[in-house]
This record gives sequence, C-alpha cells and structure tokens, in this order.
Amino acid sequence: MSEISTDLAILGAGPGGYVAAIRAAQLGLKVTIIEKEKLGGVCLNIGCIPSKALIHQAEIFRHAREAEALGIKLDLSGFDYGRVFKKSRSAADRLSKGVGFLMKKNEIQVVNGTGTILEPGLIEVTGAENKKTQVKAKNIIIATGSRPRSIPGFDFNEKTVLSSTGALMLEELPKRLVILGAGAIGCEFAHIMSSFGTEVTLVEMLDQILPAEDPDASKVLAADFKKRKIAIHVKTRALGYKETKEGLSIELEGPEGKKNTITADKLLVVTGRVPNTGEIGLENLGIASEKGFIPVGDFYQTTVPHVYAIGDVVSTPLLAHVASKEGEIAVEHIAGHSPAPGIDPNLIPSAVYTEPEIASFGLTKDKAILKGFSAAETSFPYRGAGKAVATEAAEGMVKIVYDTGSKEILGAHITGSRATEILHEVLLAKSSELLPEDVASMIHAHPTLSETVMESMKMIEGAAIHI
Amino acid sequence: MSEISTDLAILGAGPGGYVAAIRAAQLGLKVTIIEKEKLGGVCLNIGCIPSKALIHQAEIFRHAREAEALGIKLDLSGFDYGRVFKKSRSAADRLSKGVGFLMKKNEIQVVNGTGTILEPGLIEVTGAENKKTQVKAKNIIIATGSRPRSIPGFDFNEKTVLSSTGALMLEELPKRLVILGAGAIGCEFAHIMSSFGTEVTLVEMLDQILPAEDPDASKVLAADFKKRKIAIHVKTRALGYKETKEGLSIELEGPEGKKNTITADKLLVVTGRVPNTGEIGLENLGIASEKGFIPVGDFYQTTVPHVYAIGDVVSTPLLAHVASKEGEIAVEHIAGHSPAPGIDPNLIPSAVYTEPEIASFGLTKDKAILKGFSAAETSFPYRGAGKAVATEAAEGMVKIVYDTGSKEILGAHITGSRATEILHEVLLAKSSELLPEDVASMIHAHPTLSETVMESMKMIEGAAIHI
Amino acid sequence: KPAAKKEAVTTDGWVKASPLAREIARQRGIDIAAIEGSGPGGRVVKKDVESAPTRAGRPAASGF
Ligand SMILES: Cc1cc2nc3c(=O)[nH]c(=O)nc-3n(C[C@H](O)[C@H](O)[C@H](O)COP(=O)(O)OP(=O)(O)OC[C@H]3O[C@@H](n4cnc5c(N)ncnc54)[C@H](O)[C@@H]3O)c2cc1C
Ligand SMILES: Cc1cc2nc3c(=O)[nH]c(=O)nc-3n(C[C@H](O)[C@H](O)[C@H](O)COP(=O)(O)OP(=O)(O)OC[C@H]3O[C@@H](n4cnc5c(N)ncnc54)[C@H](O)[C@@H]3O)c2cc1C
Repeated sequence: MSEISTDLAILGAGPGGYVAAIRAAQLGLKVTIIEKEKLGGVCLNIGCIPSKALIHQAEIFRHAREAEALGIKLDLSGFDYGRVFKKSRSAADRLSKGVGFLMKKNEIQVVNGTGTILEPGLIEVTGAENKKTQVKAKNIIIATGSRPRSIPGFDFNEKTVLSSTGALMLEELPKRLVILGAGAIGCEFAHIMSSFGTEVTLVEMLDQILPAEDPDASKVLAADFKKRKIAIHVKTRALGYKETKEGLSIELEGPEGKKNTITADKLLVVTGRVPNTGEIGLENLGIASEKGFIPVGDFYQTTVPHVYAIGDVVSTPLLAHVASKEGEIAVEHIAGHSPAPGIDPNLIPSAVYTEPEIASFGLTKDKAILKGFSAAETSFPYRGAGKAVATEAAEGMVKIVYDTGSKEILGAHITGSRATEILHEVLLAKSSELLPEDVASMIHAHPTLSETVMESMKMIEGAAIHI
Repeated sequence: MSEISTDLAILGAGPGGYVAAIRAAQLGLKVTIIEKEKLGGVCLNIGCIPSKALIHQAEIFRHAREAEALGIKLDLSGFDYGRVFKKSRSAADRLSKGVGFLMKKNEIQVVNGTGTILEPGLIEVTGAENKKTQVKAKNIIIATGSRPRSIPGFDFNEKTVLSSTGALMLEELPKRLVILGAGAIGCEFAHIMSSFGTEVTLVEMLDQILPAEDPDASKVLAADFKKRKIAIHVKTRALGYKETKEGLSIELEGPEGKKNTITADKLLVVTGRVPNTGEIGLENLGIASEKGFIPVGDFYQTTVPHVYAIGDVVSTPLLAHVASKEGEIAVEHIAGHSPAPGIDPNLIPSAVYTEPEIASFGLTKDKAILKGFSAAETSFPYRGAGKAVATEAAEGMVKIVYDTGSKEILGAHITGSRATEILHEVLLAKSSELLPEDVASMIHAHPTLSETVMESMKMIEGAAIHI
Repeated sequence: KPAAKKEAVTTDGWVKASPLAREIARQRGIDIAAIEGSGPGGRVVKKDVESAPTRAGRPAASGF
C-alpha cells in the first residue's frame, strides 16, 4: 500500500478531469489524477475523436466516389474498412498519448486504477494486480463520466447488439445496420456507415431526427439522408428482436401502433448514457445522486465541502466542451479565484458532424416565444454564398433567432458545410452581447461560407444582398 | 439612340458594382448598371469563383488519391481535366445568372455595353451592333475593376504565356507549368495544377512566397508545397523566354545574379493587376488617376461631385469583399445616410485557398512594433486540437498579435485547414474591440478547429490547455 | 478591479462600452461613464476613450 498526499485528486481523466488537472497545475496546485482505463476518457478513446476520424475517412471515401464524375475509375473491391478502423484508433492513441505528455509536462501525477472515495479527502485506488494506493487530497473532483445506456430487451452483447463503443470497434462493415436513437451519435453513425455502403435504418421515438435541434435543420438533414437511401422511422420504437438465419429480426412500432419488422446484421443502440456514479463511494460521502447525476452548486461543489463534480456525472449537457469548462470553473473556485458561476445554457454550442453539418446554440424561435421574447428569425440559404456554390455545398442555411425589440441574439442554427466552425463567430457575438449590426457591418472574406453569417445578420437590418 | 434617366448609374457589374446596385435599390434609388461583359465581373466569372471551384475539385482529386490508403484502386487513365473545367464554368455561370436574377428582383436596370463618361451625370453606352444608349444619372459610381498586368518580355498570348484568365480557361492540363508571381493567385494555381499532377515551378521576386503574409505562414505553405514537389524559387526574376522544340525555355535570375533555365509547356504570369481606368472618360471629368488608380475620399467620392469610385479602380487592396464594402459605403453616402467613413485596413481579411489555407488580418508582430505598439504574439499549433489530428490536418497554427499593455488584438495569422472560415471569429473580436479573454472564456464546440482560436487566446491569458 | 466597480457604482446601470475601451479607460484612470460613445448603438469605443480628457484635463495621448 503506497500513499500520496496532494492538493487536488481528480477521479477520471476524460475531458473534464484532465483539463481540470492542467488548469489546477497552472494555478500552482499539486495534482493527482486517477484513471482506470485510458487517459482522455470516453471522448478521446471511444467518443468524439474516433467518431470524427471515421467521419473524415467517410468524407474521403465519398470524395473518391465524386471523383468518378471526373473520369477516374474506382475499383472498390479492395476497400478495407479495417484500415479505416485503424486510422481512427491511431488518432485516438496519438491524442491519448498527448494527454500523457501534458500530464508529465504539468507535473501531474497519474495513478492507474479504479478509485473509490472512502471519506472526504481520501480515495483508495485499486490498480493492476490488486495494488492499492491511498490518495489523501485536500480537494476532490469527481469526473468519472458516463457509459452507454442499454434499453430493456436490447442488452449489449457487442456482437449483434452494439453500443457506441462496439460500433467504434467494428473492424468490418455490417451489410445492414439498424440504429435506435437519432440523436447526434446515432446520426453520425448513420452518416459514417452509409457513406461506406452499409444499408442503414434510423429509428427515433420522437417526431424528428436530432430531436434537440431546430426543426428546419432536422428537415435538411433528413432530406439528405433520404437521398442517400438511409431509411428513417420517426415516432417509432423498437419492441424487441430475434436472431434468425437471415440476421436480426427487429420489431418496430410506428405511429398509431403500426408494426413493422426489419432484418439487419447488427443493431446499434444509442438512446442515451448513464453517469458513472454507482461504484465510486458516493455513499461514503453521504451524497445522494438524482437519477444518477450528482447535484452541484454554481461552482460544481457537491454538498460535501472540498468535493466537486463535473462533466457527464452532472446533469448539464453531456458534451466534452461542457465537461472541460466545468473542470476549469471548479478548479478556479478551489484555487480561490472567482470564476463566473455556472454556464449559461444558451452559450453551449452543439455540433453534429454529419454532411451537412449541424451546429447551434441558444433558443429556437418557438422556445424563445415561450420564454416571453418578442422573437423573430431570419434564414439565409447557403446557395446565396458563392463559396457554397463553387464547392458543391449549396444545401443548408443560417438561422438567427433574435428579439425584435433589443435585437439581442437568442440563438443560431446553422445547417451546412463547415457549420460547426462558422457557428463560433455567432456564438462570440452572443457571448459578448454584440448586436446583429456588429456582425453585419464587419467585412467577411470572399468567398467564404462565413458570408452566410454576415448576410443573415444583414437580413435583420434589412440589408442582405444575395437573397 | 435611346435615353435613360436614373438616380444612380454604376459602371461595371463586379462585386463592387452589383452589390452597390442592390444596396442602392434597397435605399430607394432608381439604379442603372452598365456592364460590357458578364454580370458578376472578374470575381464571379474569371476570378474568385472559378478558381475556388477548381480548388474544390482538386481537393476531391487529392482525397481520391488518399482513398488509395483504404485499399481502393484508382484508374486515372480516364481522368479528364475538361470535366473539372466545365464544373468551374457551371459554378461561374450559375452565380452570374444569380446576379441577373438579383438585378431583376431589385428592379435594377441592366444595360449591356461599354460605357464612357462624357461629362458629370452623363454616360454613353455602346452596345452590340454599335447601339448607343445615353444614361443621365444624378450620381455615378465607377466600378470598372482591373485586368491582368503583363510584364515586359512576357506579353500574354494566352496559348503559351497565360494570364490568370487564360489559366482558368485551360481545358487541358499542361505537363509542366512555370508560374511567375507567388501571391495569392499564383499560390492557388500552384495548388490546383500540382494537385492534378502538373509539374509546377513557382517563381517569386521577393524573399518568400505570399510576400504579404506572416513569414511563419509562408514557411508552412512552402514546406507543404515542397513536399508536393512544387519547385519554389524566391528572390528570383524571369529575364525572358524562348519557344523551343522542348517547350518554353525560361531564363531565371536568382539571388546573387545566379542564372538558371527551366523548360515548361506553359508560363502563367500573375504578378499584378492594372485598374481599368484608361478608356472610361476620366479625362472628360478632369480626374487624373494616380498610377492608374482613381483618388477618392472617405466615402469613395472622387474630386467631381456625384461621381464615386470603388473596388479595384481604387488603391485599396484588390479584393472582392473590399469592393463590395466600398460599394455599400458609397451608396449609403449618396443616399444621405451616414456610413462609417472608409475602411480600417487592419479589419480587411485576406484569404488564400491553398491546402493548408492561409487567412489573416491586421499587423504582423514586426509591423506592430514598427508602429509603436508593445506587441507580442502567441502561436498555437493545429496539432493541439483533437479535430486537426482526427482529420489528418495537424499542420498549421493560429498566431495572434496583441498589445501587451491594453491586450488589444492587433492581427491574426491562421495557417491550416478551414483557416479562411475560423479567422472570422477573431476578426469579430477585433472589429468589436473585444479582448482575448472574451474569446478565451467562451465555450468552443469540441472537436473543432475553432478550438485553436480559443487556445491561442488562452495563451495570452496564461491558461492554454493543450500545449 | 476597482475601476470597474467604481464605474458600476457611479452610473445608474450599464455603460455601453467595448471591452477594449473599458480596459484602456481603466488603465488611464478615465471615468468611462462620462464619455459619449460613437460606436454601434452609442457604444463607447477605443477612439472615444483616446480623445476623452484625462483626469488632468488633457486629452489622453492617442497611440502609444
Ligand atoms: C460515440 C460518441 C461520440 C461523442 N461525440 C462527441 C462530440 O463530438 N462532442 C462532444 O462534445 N461530446 C461528444 N461525446 C460525449 C463526450 O464523449 C462526453 O461528454 C465526455 O467524454 C464527458 O467527459 P467526462 O470527462 O465527463 O467523462 P469521460 O470522458 O466519460 O471520462 C471519464 C473517465 O473516468 C474514468 N473512470 C470512471 N470511473 C472511474 C473510477 N472509479 N476510477 C478511475 N477512473 C474512473 C473512465 O475510465 C473515463 O476515462 C461523444 C460520446 C460518444 C459516446
Ligand atoms: C484568378 C483570380 C482569383 C481571385 N480570387 C479572389 C478571392 O478569392 N477573393 C477576393 O476577394 N478577390 C479575389 N480576386 C480579386 C477580385 O476578383 C477583384 O478584387 C474583384 O473582382 C474586384 O471587383 P470590382 O467590382 O472592383 O471589379 P471587377 O470584378 O473587375 O468588375 C469590373 C466589371 O466592370 C466591367 N467594365 C469595365 N469597364 C467597363 C466599361 N467601360 N463599361 C462597362 N463595363 C465595364 C468589366 O467587364 C467587369 O465586369 C481574384 C482575382 C483573380 C484574377
């Protein structure tokens, strides 16, 4: 049994934990981080990064097919999805190693093993060969993240019924894939797999794919998916499945109780995630979780002094950039600085890396009206930008929701090529309380897709040119 | 002879003229626009747009080659550059037609023909079959743009010695191409042609390619070009050429008078542009041009009342977005509004659509110091962003130049994938006088390349994470 | 940041000013609430601060 004394112990090295660790080291704290699997957490190893690496390869593959229009002939018979898989693993590994390098550089002690909080200020870590380490810490941050949620009747076996992790680890393409859940992760897998030729069926309980996004954004993506022969069933739930000789036979129930059976080779269930709060010793702290989430205050303090919780274990949006920001706020609070409390939910960007991409923040027009704003919206089409036409990316639009009285920007919903990048200009306008005219009057480089942002703001001023 | 009376006559329908026309119509003016070639000017027809369409196809082609790493076999024997050419023309035509549609929609009268100003308020237009139209206008905007500059000994024949127009109109790829001038246009053509397999040699008089850009940005692009076997000769000028059996034999003089002969199939000369101010009747107005450019005041007024000049005929940067902005300012001045005078040169973005892309505004560190600022710079590498690694785009960096006293942002120089889009967030920070902390504290979506912008701002605050 | 606090106390409500204008005013000890803004929506911007009189009654030096 070895012992460590530290200013701050962080449980879990995902984008919440490892960013918190670096920030704490910058502020002069002695930091220990405890991780039972790989540095970087879900995000780097089995989440954001490998999925975006697959998406990038899918885009290369799609471009190769577009090159046929230039007279290039493709022989796809040697196409090896295994190589796509390997590229995604090497991106993940490279970044996970990068986190290891950052830990060293910032003199952060990494303890490999599973941590359990025994009492405030004390964590026991069980490492390889049952090796125990006691970590005494003045402060603790819980950042143990989340794992895929299974649904009754669809337990993950990771052979035929897959979680997102199982899907990321596939080394061969399924011929037919059914995806339950059309949130960001479900839609991204639909995009990836169908790009490489898998027949994809997307099933969603609610009334649109990407239920959290603006209905128009969802419509544009749905139209594109349909063009690509991705079958979409909304207002539909899966009742159960059977393994048959032809594959999995999945029973669906659509609107008005209409039943339908689909046969597929694999089933991917991406309907939600569960926080990892069950086996970390919360009971030893007297913290009661709420639906699995740890209740926290404005600076991510729990009810126990010197114990904080951030990231997917907290009931804020389950996103890597939220986890990182929460880590920074918690650490600055621990270090006695005075960070701005909490995160304004309207300033959290959401990004879906499909083609077209979908990126947004803040309110839709309908939600803004419900909140009492005198809300209006403008919608500027991508085809109004020369760059979109020149790059064969004319589908999409920039929607800006604003208050007609103060001109306050209330939300933005961008659908189209590079949407996940160009959103940030609008988000900066919102977060710095700029007005539409500030963006409208700024010169934007021609030809760029960012011109659509300028035009949508000019629309608010009655001065849009290309519409 | 037909006659037209109008509030505003605009000579030239490029991005200066046609945008001015639309803005004027919005403000209630009766507008006539005179164009001797195609609506949209150089930019849409033989400039920005077709070049970016070619670049997009080059990227598709490059991606197709990258797909070989996935086991896909390519047969390039049928590759037809003519189809690439056609795609670029159809993008240009579509957008030029779009301008026609916008003219109709805004009830702007289009007169096809060559205009000459006879006296203040009077333009004579000579159309097809020598048809004359007299346009009487309360106000005139000159927006006749520019044309390629030839250099002594290298007159354009558009067969072997090409201007940018000739290069855009090629229907077949040259095997060997020498490009004189490594500004934005020269580098973009080097990128395009070498992507499709042409052997490219880039010759530049000054000491770096992209002489107007930050030296580090230039270095990254030069390194990439060299990897792609583009030969680069800086501090070198072309003395002359001979047509031989093996092709063009071009004599170069490098540093310290070292001579060198290169053989190529075509020579592209893109060393500058000349304003079209010689044959439009300036003499009838008593306006004397300066080095070909029309002198103007803060609202682009010339020395003659009610006559304005905008875009490439004015000695501001020869860029489409500058022409458009100047058009808007001139029109708002004509309409009696009070637009902000002139354009702050530090707020003009510049964009080069190579791979990596290069985008910038404002001062380099050295220039800022010369201007008396207590300037410093941060440089955050693309490889510090997960998205860059996942999308195999780890080359590049975001450089921010700032004043160490006030923290004012003085310039930004971004090199890397999507640089031309992500620059706009920084430019908004600059144009709205935000501080680095405003950008640094904003949540950026993960994983995006825009995170490099956040990190570079955090560096200024001593709080960057991934470095 | 005492200057920021003082400004919040001395003016009733929000002074519209760009962050850069605020910072320069703070560094030079200029009361930003007393400056008339020329930016978007009457916002005080850098050039307004630089042409404003300092405490000593002289215009602040413009540039550096
Ligand atoms: C397929 C997929 C794609 C995604 N794409 C995106 C995206 O594009 N953008 C985005 O913002 N988000 C995305 N997410 C969500 C994102 O991954 C999470 O929001 C993020 O990882 C949460 O970070 P975290 O630090 O809270 O937890 P995690 O990343 O889950 O990290 C928690 C870490 O704690 C460790 N741990 C748990 N318990 C213990 C213990 N007792 N002892 C020691 N260590 C422990 C775990 O091993 C893990 O490494 C995606 C998720 C998935 C599944
Ligand atoms: C290959 C290339 C790539 C470029 N890429 C970019 C880029 O990516 N981004 C960017 O910002 N800029 C780019 N430029 C520069 C950009 O094209 C110009 O800055 C822009 O077109 C200038 O606009 P303008 O309205 O002043 O003039 P122009 O676009 O030159 O338009 C002037 C119009 O006036 C007409 N005209 C001239 N004389 C008369 C007359 N007497 N009567 C009637 N009509 C007349 C011409 O036919 C023309 O249509 C590029 C240029 C080239 C050549």
